[in-house]
Amino acid sequence: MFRKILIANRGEIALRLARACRDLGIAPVAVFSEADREALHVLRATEAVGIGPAPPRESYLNVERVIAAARQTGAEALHPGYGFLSENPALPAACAAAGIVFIGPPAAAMERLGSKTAARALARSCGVPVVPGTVNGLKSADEARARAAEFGYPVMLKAAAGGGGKGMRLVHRAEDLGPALELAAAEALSAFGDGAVYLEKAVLRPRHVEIQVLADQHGNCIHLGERECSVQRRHQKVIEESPALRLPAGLRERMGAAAVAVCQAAGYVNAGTVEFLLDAENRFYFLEVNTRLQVEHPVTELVTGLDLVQRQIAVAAGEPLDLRQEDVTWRGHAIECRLYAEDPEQNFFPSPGRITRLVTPAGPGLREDSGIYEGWNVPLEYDPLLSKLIAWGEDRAQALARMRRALAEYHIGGIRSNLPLFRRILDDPEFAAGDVDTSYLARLLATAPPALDGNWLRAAALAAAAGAGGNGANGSAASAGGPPASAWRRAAWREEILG
Amino acid sequence: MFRKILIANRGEIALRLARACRDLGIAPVAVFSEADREALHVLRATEAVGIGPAPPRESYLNVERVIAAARQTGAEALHPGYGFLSENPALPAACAAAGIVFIGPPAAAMERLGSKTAARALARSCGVPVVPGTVNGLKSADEARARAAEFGYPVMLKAAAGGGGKGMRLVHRAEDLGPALELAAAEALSAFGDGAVYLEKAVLRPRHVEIQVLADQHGNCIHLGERECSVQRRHQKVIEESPALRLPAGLRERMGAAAVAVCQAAGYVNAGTVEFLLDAENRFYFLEVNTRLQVEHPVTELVTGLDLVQRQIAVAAGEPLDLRQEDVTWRGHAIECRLYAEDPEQNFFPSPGRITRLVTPAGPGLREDSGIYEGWNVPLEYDPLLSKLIAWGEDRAQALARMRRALAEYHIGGIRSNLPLFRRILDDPEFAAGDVDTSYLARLLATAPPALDGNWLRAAALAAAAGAGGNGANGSAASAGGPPASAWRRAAWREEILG
Amino acid sequence: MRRLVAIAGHTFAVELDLASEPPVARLDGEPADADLRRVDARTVSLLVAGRAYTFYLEPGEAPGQLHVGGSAGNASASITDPRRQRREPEGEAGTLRLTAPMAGRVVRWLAAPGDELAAGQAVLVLEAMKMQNEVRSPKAGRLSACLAAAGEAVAPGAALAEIE
Amino acid sequence: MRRLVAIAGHTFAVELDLASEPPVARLDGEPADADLRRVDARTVSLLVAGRAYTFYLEPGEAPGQLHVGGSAGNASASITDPRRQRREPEGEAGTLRLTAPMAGRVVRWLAAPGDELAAGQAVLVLEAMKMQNEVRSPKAGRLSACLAAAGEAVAPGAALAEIE
Repeated sequence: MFRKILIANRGEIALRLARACRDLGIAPVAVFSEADREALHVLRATEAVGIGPAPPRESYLNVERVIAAARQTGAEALHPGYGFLSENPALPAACAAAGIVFIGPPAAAMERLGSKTAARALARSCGVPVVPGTVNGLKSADEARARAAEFGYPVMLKAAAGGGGKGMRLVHRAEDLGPALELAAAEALSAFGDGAVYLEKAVLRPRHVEIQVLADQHGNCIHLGERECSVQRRHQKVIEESPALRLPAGLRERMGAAAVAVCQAAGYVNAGTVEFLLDAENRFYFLEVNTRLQVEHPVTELVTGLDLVQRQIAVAAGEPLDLRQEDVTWRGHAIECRLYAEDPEQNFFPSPGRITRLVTPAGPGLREDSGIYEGWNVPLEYDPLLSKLIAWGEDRAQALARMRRALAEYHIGGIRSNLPLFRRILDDPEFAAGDVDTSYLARLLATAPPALDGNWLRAAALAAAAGAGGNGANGSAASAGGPPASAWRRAAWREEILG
Repeated sequence: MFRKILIANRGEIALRLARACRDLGIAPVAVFSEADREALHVLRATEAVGIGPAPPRESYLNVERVIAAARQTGAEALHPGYGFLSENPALPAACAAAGIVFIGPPAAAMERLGSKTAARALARSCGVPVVPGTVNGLKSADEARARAAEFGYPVMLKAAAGGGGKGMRLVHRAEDLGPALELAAAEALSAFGDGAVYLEKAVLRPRHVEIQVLADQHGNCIHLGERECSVQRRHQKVIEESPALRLPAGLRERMGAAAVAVCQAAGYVNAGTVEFLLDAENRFYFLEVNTRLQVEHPVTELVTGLDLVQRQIAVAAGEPLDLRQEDVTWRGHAIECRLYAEDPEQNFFPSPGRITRLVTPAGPGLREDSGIYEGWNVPLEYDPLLSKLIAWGEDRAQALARMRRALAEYHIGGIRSNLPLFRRILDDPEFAAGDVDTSYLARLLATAPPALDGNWLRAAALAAAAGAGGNGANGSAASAGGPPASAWRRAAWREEILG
Repeated sequence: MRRLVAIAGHTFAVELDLASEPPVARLDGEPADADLRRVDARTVSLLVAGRAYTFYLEPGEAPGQLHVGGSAGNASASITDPRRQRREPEGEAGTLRLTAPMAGRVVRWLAAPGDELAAGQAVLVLEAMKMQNEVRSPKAGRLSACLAAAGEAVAPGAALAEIE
Repeated sequence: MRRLVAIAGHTFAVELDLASEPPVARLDGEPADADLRRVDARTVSLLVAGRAYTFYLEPGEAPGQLHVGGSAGNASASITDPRRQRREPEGEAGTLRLTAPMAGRVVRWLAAPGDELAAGQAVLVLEAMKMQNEVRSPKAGRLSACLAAAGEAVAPGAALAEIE
């Protein structure tokens, strides 16, 4: 087993990976850009290396600097996390050249599956159904219009190189195709360094269901069941669950077998995810393979009881999988909410800045994978994912109830977050009933949010007046007075460190 | 099912019970003494009632005030938690008189099992082995010396009315018996309002293993497996685990059957725990029954996947158990650390006061049931339990690794806690090997703690100098200067609430 | 202390005597029966007729504004002193300044000076936190000026355009 | 700034230039190669030769003392200015004041004035947070005075007894 692993990422996933290393007795090494010197993944590190300025291309996306950090610290292996360099075959290649083990698939398998068009061809060759679409990146708007006419509208534009909803656009009419292609290509270039975009016939009101796969270097390949990721906004996953909702008997096994077949055909090793669309008749269509750990991997961990990152590391170290397919069991239901620094009341604009208050939930059935702390200044250079809140329950109703409770306990002050959106979704009867497809969230957002409770408003008005009392320019007192406890002031701390 | 439940407790357990209510869609009502107006269980409440001054006898131990709070708020049921009134048959009796459902056993079963001496007689009648000892409370030091001579030293003094290590003393020599009896009786009187103390032959280097039982009103009674509670200090549990260590095949089932037999003989309903001693040959002896939810119930919840409090509520509402014995399955290993406000460097003296800094751990496999927050003034009137940290793993090694990691992330500032003790235990090879009996902790504490790492000390010296720099009377600068981020000050918040 | 508190479309008249022990509150002229505690500088705990509320307060975007957050919701509150002349925010009649909702980089303009805009029409694309976001006009009008160039980095609140 | 920092039985000479950007540190005369950040008033992050440390600082019991806590340990540090005359804590030779380690109530005395005490011998029982705790003499000597009565509530640091 490795003694030291470099974690080539930041934020919540850098912390999650470091925790897995520690749990295995392996020393994790953090890297950071100049914007992240005080980020949580650095404050919690035991070893940390600066790799350059804030712009991702000069630090987290810079293969040479990441490899140099691994060499300098004597790391024997490197984990890329998700995003950044995680799906760039240049990284496993550079690792191999430097004698460092890459914790992920071989470069060849990554290349084979990394292009969505090539992956679709591979799936087709394995007898796995795919949605009709172009095989190669589109050359021009004219070509796009011609192919779209062939498949019939609506069509979906997708970045060939990436995932996460970036570079995706749903287009209903021929006249919208040109501008949409331009936006999608620009986003794809900015996010993945590759502007290639392809086109698919859109499956309407589909569900997004994906299969987690785990393969070792000895030919063993198993699946860990599925995740339902149908709650999306602008093609970005917002909520994920496992098991999927209303899945007919035997479908998990059939989709799992299809996913394993594709991965084996690609010579895949390590953890990967095969994404499918499920139509209203529960027919599944291969979408793409994510050749890395997914953001939403914790829901699978909670229902299977398995630590995916620990198994990624073991597989990369050459160990055979310690599980056969029949050893995998599922218990209960898990749900994840992705907390973003974005303002649901302002069209989900990003909201970087200082977190002046952070109250986190706890108690039975909850897990938080967070990358933030009170006082931290969320930088504007990176993805707005702040934290992942995951709830487990004996069944979906209990998991949802616990998530609802966790969201009620949670508070982030100083920046805006999508916490109110999650409270709204979890209170929505349609969501609780499991009546969800990928258009669900857009439909919910088109309705008016429920009004605030009158008693709550009256109490909030009192609290606001009390809070302003001691502070407004025209306030009647310098502080709110009151009981002895309120005499304790954070303000006093700065002066009182020396007793 | 109930619509509203009064929670007749405080601290972490009041929060844990309120969370279970919320998860079931039931409104919880908090109660608080004057010392607890700003306690976390009140700040997180949606309904809260003051029940009197700080001294427990005038609030949390006052049956009339607790019942009045339930009536006033229209609560249909009452959960006593642990400690305080939870094992006082006057509470279920008063509930019955007021038409409120008591979430716990019937008063008769509580009385039958509440006295340890009566419970021992009942166990004996069920064919369950007990440690030789007196059946009734001791009348005098002379009687104690006579009985001790009969059983042979060492002997154990125990409070007839209570648990939690209060009123317990291990006595090796006849001349120590008189003073020990006095101390034990005084502690028992202060803790339980009953100074009766009895005597048992001490089993040397025994392990403390207990069985969780769940019984409904329809005659169904099952067990949820065992907990190992052998890491104790002064007879107080410090760490609990499930499953127990090195348990021979079939022993869980035999102890479980014995526990169920005792509970059924007592007419027991709701959740209860049957405590056993296990000697070096894995022979088990009945110790006592705790007729309430235990502090350490979360380790059982994590391995069985069942929410004990939710099932307590369902049983109290008259529902039949939704589980048969064969439905109970165990997955992985769980361990709990009880964080106390006490100073391990000062003979574990209690340490109430202001928590000026709180950093809590998170990530895979962790649960925290906490009753504290940064800024709270831990009152000196109550039990020093601050929080329970629980880790789950696929096996014991993984659970221990995760707990070790959680303890490293945890920080409590402003008061002393036993966090350093847990770090020491979790780093101890003897503990990791599972070589633990009830004398383990005393042996560990008799050895010198490991020295601090030299690099850590040098870095800490730099940090201390930097921290003092901006504050000492002779500091060279008003603040530590440095990068822009450090210009952000908590001190500025008070003035800046109004933008 | 008397204050008018405007929150979520409602306005309440609040009278507070924070100097008394415990503090006394009246709401719209009626005693509020509220046990009001300031747990710390930015946290207020209230018990009103048995109901318990904890509010986290944060400074708002403008003077006299507060964000009030809690387990049951979030809202912005405007607090004014009724003894003072109320100043309604007016601005220049008919002219609206489109400002950057956050720090970012202008990617491209989707309209040119002189263009007529519909309410809700996208005016430019701003990139931040790896996302491209369209900034829309809150009202119908004519785009009279573009105040930031494509490629330019802008601070939150910076003026981007004028719409008449 | 020069300071002597005594921590866990070791004393280090620390020189800090916190005004420079980044701050420069020397330890026992050698450059410390430390990237030192004050994350907030009570949190310091250090990178020393690649190793990362985060320290949480709290005021200590006496002037010039700090508690330093982190993932790898906790310790008390005494910080002194070497330019000032060092004052060794002396106290009255031979007489020791036994103080209350925390707030509590004196339950009973286990020794009477005039009694000879062994080092570590229990002198009285103090009750707090539902636990009865024995307060022990840190040295051998004679109990010369009991300064609190049984049943009396005492504050932390209150003098309980004198031992000669």
